Amino acid sequence: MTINVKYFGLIAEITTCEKERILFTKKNVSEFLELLYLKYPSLKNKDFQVAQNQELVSQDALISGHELALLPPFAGG
Amino acid sequence: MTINVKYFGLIAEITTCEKERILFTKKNVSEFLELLYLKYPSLKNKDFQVAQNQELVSQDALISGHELALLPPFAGG
Amino acid sequence: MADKKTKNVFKKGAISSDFIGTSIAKHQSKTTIGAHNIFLGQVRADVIDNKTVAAIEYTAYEDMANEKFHAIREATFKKFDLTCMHIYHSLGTVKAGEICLFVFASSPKRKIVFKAIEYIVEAIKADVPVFGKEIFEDETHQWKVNK
Amino acid sequence: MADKKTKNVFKKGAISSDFIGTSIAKHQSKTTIGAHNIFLGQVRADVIDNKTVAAIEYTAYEDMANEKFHAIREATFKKFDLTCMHIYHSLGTVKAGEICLFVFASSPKRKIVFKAIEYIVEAIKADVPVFGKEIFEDETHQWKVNK
Repeated sequence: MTINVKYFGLIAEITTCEKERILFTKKNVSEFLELLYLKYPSLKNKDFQVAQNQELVSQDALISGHELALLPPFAGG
Repeated sequence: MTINVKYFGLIAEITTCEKERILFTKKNVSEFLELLYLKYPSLKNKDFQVAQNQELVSQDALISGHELALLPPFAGG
Repeated sequence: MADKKTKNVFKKGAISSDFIGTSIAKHQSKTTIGAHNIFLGQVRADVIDNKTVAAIEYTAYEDMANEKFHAIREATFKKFDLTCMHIYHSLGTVKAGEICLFVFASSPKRKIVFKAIEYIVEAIKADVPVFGKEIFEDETHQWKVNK
Repeated sequence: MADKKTKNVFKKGAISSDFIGTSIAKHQSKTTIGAHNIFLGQVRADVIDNKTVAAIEYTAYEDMANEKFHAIREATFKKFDLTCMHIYHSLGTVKAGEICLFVFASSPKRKIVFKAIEYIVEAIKADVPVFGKEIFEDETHQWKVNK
């Protein structure tokens, strides 16, 4: 399947892009992240949360949505 | 001795004046108030505090200052 | 007794939104500030026994009130790490919908301004001899009491 | 899922003191309001390793952020008896001394607005995906993290 992945802040600096479409066959968030770490090794030690369809999800959540986002620590306000 | 007495809000409505000089020989606040109640009987059931020289004082405080004020409930803000 | 000069906190009539906006603008040169908290008291058109409050006419024991405002200021700076604070209170007539109290507290950090603003406002309500005559639309009145 | 329309909370660049003043003025027709509480976040010129922050450049996951702002709004109205509330947050560059967050809560009674404003601001800091790039005077940068 193909998923839209969005990157923000420090994470987008590492990926050098703000969004991309990624083709994958893995099933949950942590498996998907392993795939991303192959592409962007320096993501591995970074602090971020994952949102699926605009809701935060845990590492073992199944990927079912059309959009994932990697969110570094919030800094609003 | 003579003291300046100030009235505010509802209290000034009852006394129909905002300040006056009163000659008296009594010594503490409650004795002074007894004197005032003779002049303004309807003050007696009203809720107020007494300030002497701009500080709140209790009923048994000695009158030593040059200014007393009768302060109805505060309504600032 | 106070080590700083007692300021006159009172303003004649309502406090305008322009005055508040200008006051905010003046703080933009203070670049150690990270958080402002502003409290505004606004006159309510309360309905009491079928009569509607049209305005409050404020009076005060001004000398004592300014001393009390000053004491609140000193106590607040002792208690909280504020960069600055300002208090303005109306005297005279303030119509329903208009602003009668403006309290402005600023600090590097937000958690402090929340605590400070509540402390200041509660102290004003409790300690400062200000009196409010609620004037109804039919020109009768009653005296306001803080709760 | 939400029963009211999600509003766009974001504004391009700093939030001006004029905008805040005008917003206050608009509330003077709401005569059931007795108390307003306003929180303003201002960009600090922090000094970190001898470098001074000149500005913060804000970005956000906008769709999710607006949903979160909306959820905060709904939760706040459920929890507190507010007459109205408004949130505005900057996107893009906000210079040191300028305002990046404007939260405005109004209620008949003061005790409610103190609690509400703190609740709203803490929820924004914790829940809303906004990111801040602190740009130093020498044009290097670091990423801000809320505490």
